[in-house]
Formats: sequence, C-alpha cells, structure tokens
Amino acid sequence: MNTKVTIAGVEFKNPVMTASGTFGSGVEYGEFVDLSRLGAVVTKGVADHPWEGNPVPRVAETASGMLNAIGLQNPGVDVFIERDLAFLEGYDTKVIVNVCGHSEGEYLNVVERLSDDDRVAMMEINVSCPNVKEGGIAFGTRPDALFNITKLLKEHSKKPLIMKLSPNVTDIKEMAKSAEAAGADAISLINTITGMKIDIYKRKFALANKTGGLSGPAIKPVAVRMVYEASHAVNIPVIGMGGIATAEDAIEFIMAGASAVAVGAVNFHNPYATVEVIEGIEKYMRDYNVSDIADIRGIV
Amino acid sequence: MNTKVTIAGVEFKNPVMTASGTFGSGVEYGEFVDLSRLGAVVTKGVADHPWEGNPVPRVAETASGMLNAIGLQNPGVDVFIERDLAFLEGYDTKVIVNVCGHSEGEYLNVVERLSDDDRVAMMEINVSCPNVKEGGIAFGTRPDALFNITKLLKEHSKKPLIMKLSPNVTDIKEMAKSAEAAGADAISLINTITGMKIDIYKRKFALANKTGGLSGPAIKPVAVRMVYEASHAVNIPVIGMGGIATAEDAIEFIMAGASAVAVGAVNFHNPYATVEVIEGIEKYMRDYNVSDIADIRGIV
Amino acid sequence: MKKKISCRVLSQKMIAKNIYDLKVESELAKDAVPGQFAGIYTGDGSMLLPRPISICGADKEQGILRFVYRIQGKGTAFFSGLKEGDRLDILGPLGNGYPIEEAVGKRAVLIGGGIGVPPLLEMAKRLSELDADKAPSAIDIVMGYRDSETFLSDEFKKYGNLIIATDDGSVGVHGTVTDALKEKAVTDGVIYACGPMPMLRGLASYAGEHEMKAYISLEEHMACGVGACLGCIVKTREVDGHSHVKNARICTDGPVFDAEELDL
Amino acid sequence: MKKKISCRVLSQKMIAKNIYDLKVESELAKDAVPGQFAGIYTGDGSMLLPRPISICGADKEQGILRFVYRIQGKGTAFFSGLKEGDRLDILGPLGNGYPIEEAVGKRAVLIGGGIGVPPLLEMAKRLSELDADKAPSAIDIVMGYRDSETFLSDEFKKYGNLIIATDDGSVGVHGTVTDALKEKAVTDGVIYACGPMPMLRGLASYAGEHEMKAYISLEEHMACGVGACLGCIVKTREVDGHSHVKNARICTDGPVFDAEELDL
Ligand SMILES: Cc1cc2nc3c(=O)[nH]c(=O)nc-3n(C[C@H](O)[C@H](O)[C@H](O)COP(=O)(O)OP(=O)(O)OC[C@H]3O[C@@H](n4cnc5c(N)ncnc54)[C@H](O)[C@@H]3O)c2cc1C
Ligand SMILES: Cc1cc2nc3c(=O)[nH]c(=O)nc-3n(C[C@H](O)[C@H](O)[C@H](O)COP(=O)(O)OP(=O)(O)OC[C@H]3O[C@@H](n4cnc5c(N)ncnc54)[C@H](O)[C@@H]3O)c2cc1C
Ligand SMILES: Cc1cc2nc3c(=O)[nH]c(=O)nc-3n(C[C@H](O)[C@H](O)[C@H](O)COP(=O)(O)O)c2cc1C
Ligand SMILES: Cc1cc2nc3c(=O)[nH]c(=O)nc-3n(C[C@H](O)[C@H](O)[C@H](O)COP(=O)(O)O)c2cc1C
Ligand code: FES
Ligand code: FES
Repeated sequence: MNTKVTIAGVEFKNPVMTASGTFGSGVEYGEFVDLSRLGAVVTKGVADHPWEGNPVPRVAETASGMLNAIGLQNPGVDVFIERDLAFLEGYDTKVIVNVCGHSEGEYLNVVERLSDDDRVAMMEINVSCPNVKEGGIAFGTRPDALFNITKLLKEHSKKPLIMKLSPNVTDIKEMAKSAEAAGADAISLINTITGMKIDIYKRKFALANKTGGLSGPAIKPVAVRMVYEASHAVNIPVIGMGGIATAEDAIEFIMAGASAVAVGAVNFHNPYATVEVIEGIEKYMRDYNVSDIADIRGIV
Repeated sequence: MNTKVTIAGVEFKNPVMTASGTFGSGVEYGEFVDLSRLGAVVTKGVADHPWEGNPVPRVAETASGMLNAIGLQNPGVDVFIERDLAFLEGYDTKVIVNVCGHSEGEYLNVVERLSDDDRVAMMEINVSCPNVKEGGIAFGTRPDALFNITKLLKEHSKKPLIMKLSPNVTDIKEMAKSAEAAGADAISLINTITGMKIDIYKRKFALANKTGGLSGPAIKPVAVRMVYEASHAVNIPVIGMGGIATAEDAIEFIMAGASAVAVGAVNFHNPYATVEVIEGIEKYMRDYNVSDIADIRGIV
Repeated sequence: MKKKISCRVLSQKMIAKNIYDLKVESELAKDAVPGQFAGIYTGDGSMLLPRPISICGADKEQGILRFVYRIQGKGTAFFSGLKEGDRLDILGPLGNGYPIEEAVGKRAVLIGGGIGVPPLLEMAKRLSELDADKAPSAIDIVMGYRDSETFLSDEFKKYGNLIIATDDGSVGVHGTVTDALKEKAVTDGVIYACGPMPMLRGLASYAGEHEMKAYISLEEHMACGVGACLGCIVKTREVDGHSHVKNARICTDGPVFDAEELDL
Repeated sequence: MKKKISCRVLSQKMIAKNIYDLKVESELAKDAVPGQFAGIYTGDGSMLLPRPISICGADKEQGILRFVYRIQGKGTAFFSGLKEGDRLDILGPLGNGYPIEEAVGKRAVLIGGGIGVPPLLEMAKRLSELDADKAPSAIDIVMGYRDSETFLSDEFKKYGNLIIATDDGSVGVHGTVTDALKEKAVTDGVIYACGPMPMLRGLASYAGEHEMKAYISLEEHMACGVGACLGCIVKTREVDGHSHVKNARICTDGPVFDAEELDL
C-alpha cells in the first residue's frame, strides 16, 4: 500500500498536510499528534517583517464553519527561521512555508530569504489574503496579476512554488491556468470564502474587520467543486482543502483530482484530525484494495 | 409597529418572502403555514414551456446545507397561470414569479405573457441558473450580459423586475451596479453557490448533474457579505437570502442592508420557518423598540 | 394532515446487525396508512434534511409509530443512539400509501426485500384485519433477506403465508424474492412491494408476464418530502398530471406507484 | 498535558437564573489549576468551535471537573440540556492559571464579577489549603453580582472573608467590586480577578493606584484554544516574546495576565 505522493519532485510520505494558519508552526498541535506522521506541515503565513494583524474579535463561529480575520499576524521571517524552522527540523515531515506580503517586493523578500534553506521543501504563496495593498486582493482574483506575481517569484525562487488560489472568483479554471502558465509548480485551493456575520443584539459586525474568511465543513462542497474544476484545467498538481474533517472528506478531494489535501479549521474542532485522516485513508485503502493512492486520484 | 416594506411601488405586509424553488407555488407548504401571513410567495422558476429538469439524484445533503440540481423542472407558463396563479389568488399575499429561460427569447416570452396579469406583483429573473445556453451562466456572471438581458426584459415588462444575482462571481458590486444601470427595479441575492459532492464508496458524484447549487445555513455568511456589499453599491432595493433559518438570521440580512428577505432551503428542515421568522421579527421589534422595520435596515 | 411534531421515544432496540426498531409516541399515528413514510430529523444542526423512513407500524389507538431502519450513514447512526425518553422531530405522514382496496377478493402478495421489508408489516396487519367483504382472498408474504437474520419474520407469520428467500440460502428459498415467487408459483393477485430497485424492476416484469397488478414503493434522495422541491422524481411513461412532464414526485405522488405507469 | 477527551456528565443543576453548575468525570482534573479553562464541545455538528469555560472546581482525587456557566447562546443552551450519564467532549486544561505562589505571606484578594465569579472558587479553595509557609496572610473574597442571586457565595464563605457587592444593592455593598474594595479599604495584597472588561479595567487602575499586583483573567472569542490560530489576542505594552508584535494569546499566554503588562 503506497500513500506516498510526489509534488514538483518533493516526496511526501502521505498526502495529508496542515492548512496554513490553522496549525501555527506545529508546536501547539505537537502536543496532540506526532508531527512526523504528517505528509507536511504547512506553516502560518510569514512576511518579511512582523505583522500585528487585525483587532479582535478575529474569529466567529457560523453554521458548520467559522469566519476569521486574523489579518496574517506573524513574527516575521527572521524569527520564523530561527525558531519555527528550527523546531520543525526535529520531525520527519516536510515543511511548506506559506508566504504573505503587502506587495510584490515583500513576497519576494521572503521567497529569496528562504530559497537556500534546506529545511524548506516548498513555499506556498498566499495570493488570496484579503489585506494586501498594491493590487491587493487582485493578486488572487485577477488572472493577469496572478500571472505576474507567479512569474516574478518563480524567477527568484530556488524552491518549488505552490500558488494558493482564492475561491472568490467567477472562474477558478482561469486562475489555475494563469498560475500554471506563469510556471507555478503546483496550486493549492481553496483559501477562505469572504463572509460576514452581524450581531443583531449589539448591532455590530461580529468581527472587528467586518468581513472574514469562511472555512470549515460548510465550504467543503464549494472546495471540492473548485478542486475538480482546477485539476481538470491544469497539469500541475493540486493540493485540495476546505472543510476536511475526516478521511472520507480527504478522499473526496483526492477523487476530485487533488494530489494532496490539507486539514484546516477542523483542527480546532478535533486536534487529532490530521492523524485520524491519515489513518482513515490507510484504512480505506486496505478495505477497498487501493494499492496506490494515485489509483483513486481524479477517479470520478 | 410597522413591518411593511415597499419595493418598486409594491407594498408587502412584511419583509419575509419564500425563496424561489423551495416553496413550489405555495400549495405544498400551505398545509403547514397560512400563506396569507407571508410578505410574498416567490414561485418556483417558470419557463415558456415545460422543462423536464435533470436526472436524479437531484439533491444531496452537506454540512449545514444541501446541494440541488433540479434543473429548473417546471410545467411551463400556461399551466402556471391556469393552476398556480389561480391557487395563489386565494391568499392575501403578493406573488412574485420567478422566471427562467434558455435564451433571451425564452425569458422574454414568459415576461410578456405575465406582464398584464394582475395577480403578479413582480417578476424575479433568474439569471443565475446553471443550465442556460446562449451566453448561458454568462447572464449571471458577466456584467455586460446581465446588463443586456436586464435592459431587454425591462423594455418589455409592465411589471417591476427583480434581477436575481449569482454569488459565483468575483465582484458582486459590479453585477449589482450593472443590473441597476440597466433599469432593474430591485435585485435579489444570493442564488446558490456551485458545489460538488462525491460518494467515495460508489466513486461517483452524489448528484447526477455532477455539480449542484449549495444552499442552507452553511452559506449564510457569504450571503450576508454579498447583501452588504450589493446594498452599499446600488440604490435599488435588495432582497436578501441564503441560509435564513430564524428571525435572527433575517434581521442580520436586514441590518446588512436588505429591504426584504427570503426563506429557502430551511423550509425543508422546518416547514413552519417562514411564519416563525415573521413572528420572530415582530418579537424582536417589540423587545427592542423598533417601530419601523426600515429603522434597522443597513444599521451596521 | 401533514405535520412536523416533536415525539417522545418509547423504545429502541437492535433487531439484526445494524437494523433497529424504534417506537415513538406520536399523534401522527392516527392518520398514517401503510406504505406512507415520515421524515425524521436528527437533532444535529449540521444535518438539514429529514431522513425518509417508512412507517412499519402505526397504532392509531395508542398513538404509536414504529420505524425499522438500517444504519446507512450519519443520520441513521444518530437515530440508533436514541433512548427512551429522548425527543425526535418527525414530519408526516408523507406520501400516498399502498392501495389496500385493490386486493378485495384477490390474492394479496406482499413482497419486501432487505430494508424494504418493514413497510409491508403494517400492510400485512391491516389486510389481515379487514372485514370479510373488503378482505383479500389470501395473503401471501414473500420476504427477502441477505442471510438468516430474518428480522420481523415472526411478526409477518401472524398475518399470512410467509415465504422467506435468502441470498445465502440459510433460510427458505435460496435466491431472490422473484425466485421464490416462481418456485411457489404465485401467478395471480395484486403485488405490494418494497425493496431495492433491481428487485422492483424484476417484479415489474414478473407482474407484467403474469398480468398481475404491482404496486411498488420507490426510494430517492429527498429534500422537502412534501412535493415542493422536485428533488425526488421518477420517470413516468406518460406526462404526469402535476408536473406536466414525464416526472412524478416520489414523496407525494408516491412512494407507491403502479409499476405500469413508471419508466424504470 | 492538553487532551481532548470524552467525559461523563455526573450532574447538572441550575443554581441561579440561566446559571448552571455542571460536574463531569474527567482525568483532566488531575492537571488542572485554578484560572485555567477548558474548551467544551457541543455534540452538535453545526457548532465547530469549543466553548471556553473556566474551571470552577477540579477534584484531583476523584477526577471531577466542575463548570459554572451562564446560558449565552446556542452552545451553552446545549450544555444546559445535558443530563447525568450523557457524554461531553472536553479539551483541556487550557491556559496558564493564576500564579498562586505570588500571594505567599501576603493578602490574597480574590475578585469576581458576574460570570467571572466561578474560576475564583477553586482558587479560594486551593489558597485556603496551602501549608502555612506557602499560604497567604489573609484571603479576602470580593464577589460582584447583579442581584440577590449570589450563586456560589455559600461556598466562597468557607475559604475566606467574603464581601458581596450587588448592582441593585439587594445584598452586601451597593455597587461594583471596586466600590466594595474602597468601602472595605482593601489596599494591599495581590489581586486575582475575573469579570467583565470594564470591571477589570477599573481594577487595573485601582491596583495601580495602590501599588498592588493584579492578575486578571481575560475573555475573547477563540477558535483553537491552544495558541495556534491567533484568534484570541490582547494588546500588550511591550513586544510579546512569542508573537514578536504587541499581541499576546489569551488562550495560551493567558487567560491570566499581570494587568501591568497589558494595553487594555
Ligand atoms: C420513501 C422512503 C422510505 C424509506 N424507508 C426506509 C426504512 O423504512 N428503513 C430504512 O432503513 N431506510 C429507509 N429508507 C432509506 C433511508 O431514507 C436512508 O437510509 C437514510 O435517509 C439514510 O440516511 P443517513 O443519514 O443514515 O445516510 P447518509 O448517507 O449519511 O445520508 C446523506 C443524505 O442522503 C440521504 N439518503 C441516503 N440514502 C438514501 C436512500 N436510500 N433514500 C433516500 N435518501 C437517502 C439521506 O436522507 C441524507 O439526506 C427509505 C427511503 C425512502 C425514500
Ligand atoms: C477563558 C474564558 C473563560 C470563560 N469562562 C466562562 C465560565 O466559566 N462561565 C461562563 O458562563 N462563561 C465563560 N466564558 C464565556 C463563554 O465562553 C461564552 O459565554 C460561551 O462561549 C458562549 O457560547 P454560546 O454558544 O452559548 O454563545 P454564542 O453567542 O451562540 O456563541 C457563538 C460563538 O461565540 C463564542 N463566544 C460567545 N461569547 C463569548 C465570550 N464571552 N467569550 C468567548 N467566546 C464567546 C462562542 O464560544 C462561540 O464560538 C469564558 C470565556 C473565556 C474566553
Ligand atoms: C484561522 C485561520 C488562519 C488562516 N491563515 C492562513 C494563512 O496565514 N495563509 C493562508 O494561505 N491561508 C490561511 N488560512 C486558510 C486555510 O489555510 C484554508 O485555506 C482555509 O481555511 C480552508 O480550509 P479549511 O476549511 O479546512 O479551514 C487560514 C484559515 C484559518 C481558519
Ligand atoms: C431545491 C431548490 C430549488 C431552487 N430553485 C430555484 C429556482 O427555480 N429559481 C431561482 O431563482 N432560485 C432557485 N433556488 C435558489 C433559492 O431561491 C435561493 O436563492 C438559494 O437556495 C439560497 O437561499 P437558501 O440558502 O435559503 O436556500 C433553488 C434552491 C433550492 C434549494
Ligand atoms: S422531496 Fe421535495 S418534491 Fe419530493
Ligand atoms: S484561540 Fe487560537 S490562539 Fe487562542
């Protein structure tokens, strides 16, 4: 039984990763699961300098989901390298660093800084973050802007790059193709869907930021559809996420065409979710005689 | 205490309507609620001739939501007029007819056919249906196509028109503005978000149509956000829907800027939902001294 | 009249592997007829839709509804955890039910397969209780199971001539219910059936061959259960009177159909 | 060590209007210290996130956790329906807890307001049980309530000098806990507090004036409860050692903070 997957030449022991921003840099959930069991740890977005993020409230629960507007708080790439990468070195897993920035230049700073670090397997570029200036959310919602930033970063990166796509678009296929055309090694999707919640008793937005990103099981059908569409539109590997809670969910994404999957907000519901998903996939493969995980990829 | 709202000159006794396609033409839920309590009955989409719709399975449950791919099965406008409008005439509520078509011509046929019928208060144009040819889903996802069809139908309609917008777009504000610029009397949103579910044991799509429209409480945060954005982008009234289950939900949409709201998939969970929402709004108004429902519209 | 009401669980027990027998106190029992079903809601907010479950027993006097169901997924797993005293929201009674009057003076042939067995129990009971002038001339009951776990068969015995068929041959006829019909040469009367689609298709053609009427109960994924959403259609041979296309709604026009009218 | 485990409900009772007292059997009681909290999950799949509820009692020997909570919304309403024998998923123990050792030889001033009262009960108990060399010189307990429903006050009495303040003046000092502190001239010692933000702000400045240390427990909307999501921050005066910005995580770096370090 083979659960290994290879993406842009990087081999992962299994297709299960953590979704950026829902797993810190692994320390916190290391108390619950053995990080060495994971296909990869995808870290919280990191920028070239520390970001304060948004005011609180930053999170709000919704039906089978949640909204967040963390605002990409992060300690900056220097601390990240010294502390977080050093911590992750202790585990037998791959590290994918999620990168954010306010401008092309800021993204570039992080990418270049990490390009020679052996501990980094790949970088995932978050072009779907809601608070970037200079083209801003355009990076993630306009095919041409996505093409340009992908191309620029690819020119300067010695690591394979995953472009993380926003679901807040009319046509995800077009976005996926732009990323591919510009040289992306893989794409990951979906980032959160923009949402809003209002407290009718306080007559105020539930989040200080007004809007936030919707994640969790509520969005799974949208995510599966987009992963299906994107993986049929491009030839580069697709990493699927959005509401994965169980092995069934993960397999659903794989059958839709994903090469790997990530567990996100559900970690907050079940801190053991990542490893349970891995074990569940193994069980499914045993029970249904799937000898290689690749055999069920895109099977529908 | 005033719960009346006026949209394009039509007065509704309260802001609570049914969402098209989730309430038939009222007959079925008339067994559970008094239709005369409703602000309006919005009928299932009707075309100029009978449509067979899609093969089964047509519905699938998802976390706090459901997918549907009914494919706009309907008996055609003639039967609709003879049977359904005649039935609705017996109730003290407003009738909004939801209109679908495969092409501009087909929409036009229905609009013209109903234009002189006194029993019809308004028409809601479903330009977000997933299976129309000639520009197809473009009507609902491209601003220029939306503009054109809106303009055309407005030119031939003697009734006020509500353009029903699709949430499957990058920028809902732009769509709302196009509808307004072309003369729409109101907009309603959101229609369903395209989603997919896969049965990993059968290795098949859960819906015969592969994709379906996601509705129910799961999508409420997206709907509230889009209603907020749209109602701040245009000056015509906005009818909000997407996952409304309770009066709290309805008030959330009103505070986001909606003039009226519609209860959709939740009817399937609670056949009394529409009237419970109305009663809940009245209670909220009493408890919090809101003398006119308009006083809380867009209050956040 | 259809209603959604909160009902009190009276008892719940496992009667075969993954098969449960649930009784609830419910005024809906008053109006329910065999072949109808109910939409049962889980108490879990993430599950929006009711689960359609056939009425296996409806005691008018005592106001008790009985459901026998198999654990299929999340919803039925939820039901299986219910205990006496818990409450459950039920929408019903739904659908049309079997046309019991069609069997007057004729052989009533009740056929159930797998989890299609339960709805026929109340039918058997009611047929057996009819006054002589309304009663069938005979009640044959043919129930198909996977194996020796022939749940409800003891109860069926009380109401008619019970023939059991099992896939593994452990009890009764080795084979399908159609095999049993052939073996026992049941070639006249009115068929009332419920079970998986291949079985129903087989029965429809068997009935056709022998010029028997067959009333079959269908399953489809449902949303509303009351005819409003058009989620649960079956193809019909002729244009349907309600839909004006060749689709009938299983939840309202069915779940029981005259097999001849369907395009299966 | 933090764990998420399924726990058995031992008892549940209403102790004031909308205020419930819940006891569960849980091995988490072993490691829990006062001021910590737990993330309690509803069994309902539509509610993804744990509800942070302070530990009101932790009986190490018997392995019993106690929570006292107010019905606030859907989650707490769900909890209030739990009965003996039901099971509940609990993530804990979370957060840092009150620095009990800071009060050695000093006056310990425990201050709670509203639903901030419960976490101080276990603190009062543990302070009162300390060996003489580790014990505070006195234990003052100042609890603020809305009205005469002074839940838990009988228990507090056992552990120290209890002063009650009520908004409506029906019991004890008419006014806030700060009013009570002033009235009773409590001007030295270490404050351990929990309550609404305006009360905590008031206390922080009172403590500042009197050069008292104040350890206050904060609330914020949380997602993970374990420090991973950065959902629950509070502004700090200096750059925080973990975040490298002026934000500390309430769920992990707190919920108890030295008031001086915060930018409230
Ligand atoms: C008219 C009718 C009568 C039925 N009577 C019985 C009965 O008496 N006993 C019994 O055990 N089962 C019966 N079924 C099947 C029963 O409805 C499904 O097994 C049940 O809905 C599964 O729900 P779940 O949440 O456990 O499964 P899941 O697979 O988790 O359900 C997911 C969704 O699919 C729907 N679904 C899944 N399977 C079916 C199915 N076969 N038919 C319709 N919807 C389905 C569920 O209702 C739910 O909305 C009947 C179905 C119909 C249509
Ligand atoms: C560290 C900590 C300790 C707490 N201790 C107690 C306690 O001992 N007793 C008690 O009654 N309450 C306590 N609370 C408050 C309690 O967490 C909320 O009342 C509860 O989460 C409300 O959940 P709900 O589903 O009933 O309300 P809803 O309003 O329906 O909740 C919706 C969402 O908002 C969150 N939320 C709502 N209010 C709060 C709040 N005040 N703080 C954090 N999240 C909130 C919920 O967790 C949920 O995710 C504590 C909060 C924190 C942060
Ligand atoms: C609290 C939180 C923080 C997140 N932070 C990031 C981030 O820093 N970078 C990023 O690319 N995505 C971020 N995401 C998006 C997730 O990685 C993921 O794409 C999304 O949540 C959908 O998956 P899920 O439904 O499983 O959570 C964040 C999501 C959440 C809930
Ligand atoms: C079964 C079903 C059928 C629908 N049919 C139509 C339709 O005919 N025309 C239309 O404009 N919208 C249709 N819709 C969309 C709803 O009117 C509504 O916009 C959407 O479901 C979001 O609201 P909800 O989450 O409250 O259901 C349908 C939705 C469902 C669930
Ligand atoms: S389930 Fe809605 S029409 Fe049958
Ligand atoms: S709740 Fe996630 S960091 Fe505190």
